[in-house]
Amino acid sequence: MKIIGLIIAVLTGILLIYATVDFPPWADPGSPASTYLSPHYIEKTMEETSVPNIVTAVLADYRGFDTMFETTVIFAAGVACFFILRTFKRKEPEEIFYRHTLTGMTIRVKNSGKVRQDLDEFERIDAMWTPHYLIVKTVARLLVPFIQLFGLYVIAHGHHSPGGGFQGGVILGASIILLAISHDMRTALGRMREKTTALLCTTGVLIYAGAGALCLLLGLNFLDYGALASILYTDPVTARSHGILIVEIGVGLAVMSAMIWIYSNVSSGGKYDEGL
Amino acid sequence: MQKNAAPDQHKHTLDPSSEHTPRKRPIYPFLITFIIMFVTWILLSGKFDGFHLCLGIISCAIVAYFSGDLLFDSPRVKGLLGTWIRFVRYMPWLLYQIFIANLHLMYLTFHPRMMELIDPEIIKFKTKLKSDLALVTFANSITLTPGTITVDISTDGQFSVHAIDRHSGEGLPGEMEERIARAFGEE
Amino acid sequence: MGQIFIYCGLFLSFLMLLSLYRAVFGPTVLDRLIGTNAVGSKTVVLLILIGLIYGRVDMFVDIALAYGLLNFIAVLAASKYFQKRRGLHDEMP
Amino acid sequence: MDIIVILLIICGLIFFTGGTVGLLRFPDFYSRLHPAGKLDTMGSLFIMIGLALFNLHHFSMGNLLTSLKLILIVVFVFMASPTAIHAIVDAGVRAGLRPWKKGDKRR
Amino acid sequence: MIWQLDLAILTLVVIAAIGAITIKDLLGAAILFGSYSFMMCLLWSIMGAVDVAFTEASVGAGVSTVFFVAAVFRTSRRTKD
Repeated sequence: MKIIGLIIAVLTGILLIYATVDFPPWADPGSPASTYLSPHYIEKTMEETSVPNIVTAVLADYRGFDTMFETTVIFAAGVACFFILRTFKRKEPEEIFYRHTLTGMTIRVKNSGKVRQDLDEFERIDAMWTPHYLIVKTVARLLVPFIQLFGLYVIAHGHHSPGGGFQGGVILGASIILLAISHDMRTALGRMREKTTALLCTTGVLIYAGAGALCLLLGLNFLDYGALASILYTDPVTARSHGILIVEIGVGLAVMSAMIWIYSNVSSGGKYDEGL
Repeated sequence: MQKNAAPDQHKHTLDPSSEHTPRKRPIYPFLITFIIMFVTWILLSGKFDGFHLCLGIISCAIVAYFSGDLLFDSPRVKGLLGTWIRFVRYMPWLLYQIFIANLHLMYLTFHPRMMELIDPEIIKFKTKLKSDLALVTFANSITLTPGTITVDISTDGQFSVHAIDRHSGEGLPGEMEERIARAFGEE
Repeated sequence: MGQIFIYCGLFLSFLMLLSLYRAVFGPTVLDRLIGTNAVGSKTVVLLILIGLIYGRVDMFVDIALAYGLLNFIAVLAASKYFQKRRGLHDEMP
Repeated sequence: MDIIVILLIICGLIFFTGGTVGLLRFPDFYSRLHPAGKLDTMGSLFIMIGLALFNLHHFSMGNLLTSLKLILIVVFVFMASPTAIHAIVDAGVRAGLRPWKKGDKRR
Repeated sequence: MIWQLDLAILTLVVIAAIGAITIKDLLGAAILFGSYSFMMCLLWSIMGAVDVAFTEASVGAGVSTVFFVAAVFRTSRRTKD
């Protein structure tokens, strides 16, 4: 099996390297890709949707149906991970480890015993605990807000620069994953509960589909954002631009929470107890 | 600590959410985080029309709500500005040190008989710095100064540092610790 | 100036080839990790260089910023693996 | 102006070269980290400053912001890179890798 | 399209892919796959597909390597073949 993969990789690589020379020059108007359909998008996008970035307009407006099902695929991936991996059996763990923060002593509680939760001196630790992860913890703590802000920026500026819902959602999810890796699983889950994650994931898909259905109710085609003009009190062109933003927010929510969902299911083995 | 507690309490142990009860948070970290985030947003965005500024305010509020207690873990606000100014004044010195030490490491790297010059060893020393941020700044400064990598900080402030040769490791902790202590007001 | 940037990019990709040597042939997994980290830090610079060659830095700078922020997560995850599972020489056939 | 930019870029490239050569030449895992992590960080600092200066040729608000973003990348790299190095070293220590001593074989 | 850079990066992509296939250790393969995605991102951005490059950057650097490592962490580290 490995040999077959190797042969395929080498052959594809040689083919690609051979084909490099034949590429048309960058932004060549006479190249085959830009003779048939793209001139329409290139000329009309700005006046029809007032979105400078053509790729965003094509993804979220002209080919909006496609993107909706891509989001659904991501959602389905999250749900699949949940159904396959999550274990709901309330089987008590064999032993739980606590750490006395003042002395650094570790306590092992066997057979479903319990340390009182209201004491501040005891913190729960993973079974395979790594002592004093101070540097990584602090730097992650400082970086997480900036990563989140960057993710939100990417979502909000999908119209003007590369990016959009998918990329921003992934970056937002990565910030929570960073929190889970640098601290531990329970800290991240304390900020982002499992139920919240699942709800946000469905909400994202619902926002997308709901925007489409709203357009349908207002008398135009499915996902034709020009219909939103009467609700948003703008002209149809600006409404299309705003509709794209709404859809991007939905995609971002769905992707972010799907990423967190998949990560927490995979890395904790479905127990939501302790992770990577 | 009690062993074999009543069976109705068991489910709290498994439920991860029960361990993090939300507390009432002070307002200052939220505000400062919001301001820092908004400056960063303007730097990132570069669009000053009302629509994008509104989006920025909403985003910054979300981030500040979600992670206001991450950026500042202590509610103490006094002296924050002074710390920042002193920290910024510490940076040029650090950059100069990094540059000097980088040249030394370049010399080692391109030396033909490099294997005879290097002599890796692990140095241990104790520091007097207390706060987390100061410790982390010190550790990262040590790591950035070539020739030395912080391997571990133990809980009582003992550093172990991997130094690539005698020359790199002999200056520790030295002046860097003094300057960081001054920057973070821990003299 | 564009020519100079192209030569810089070629030189950087040559250096990436050398770092990739460490990533592919490194004796332990941690050597591979170092190699990947080195490749990542060169990628950030190369992205900006490509942006300058095309004359649209404002687009490429976002990608580079995403790399600078996220490159760190992969390294952290891979190194966290070793702190939980200690087998380093597991890969010896 | 161009000369300064080119000088800075060449400086950065020299640092990058040093980092890569060190990555290949040094004898063991711990000593390989020294050039790989830090000379690269320094090199990217120099190149980014050079490119930010070059970007300011046609001065405008947008170009200024782009240059500031480049500096922001450097700041994040300066925060993240030593932490990544520290994490890798920590992993090596926990995995039980012994440091290279003088006189050992290279690994 | 800068064909010199394109050719160089494409060679690197092929090398990284072959390396990721041939390694027996799955964790090493996951790490190499990370560097493969760096190269892919560079390739997309050289071709001018900025949005795809951004997707590759955020997914490849931030998430996919972490998922692979987490999967290896919960299963075994060695391949059968």
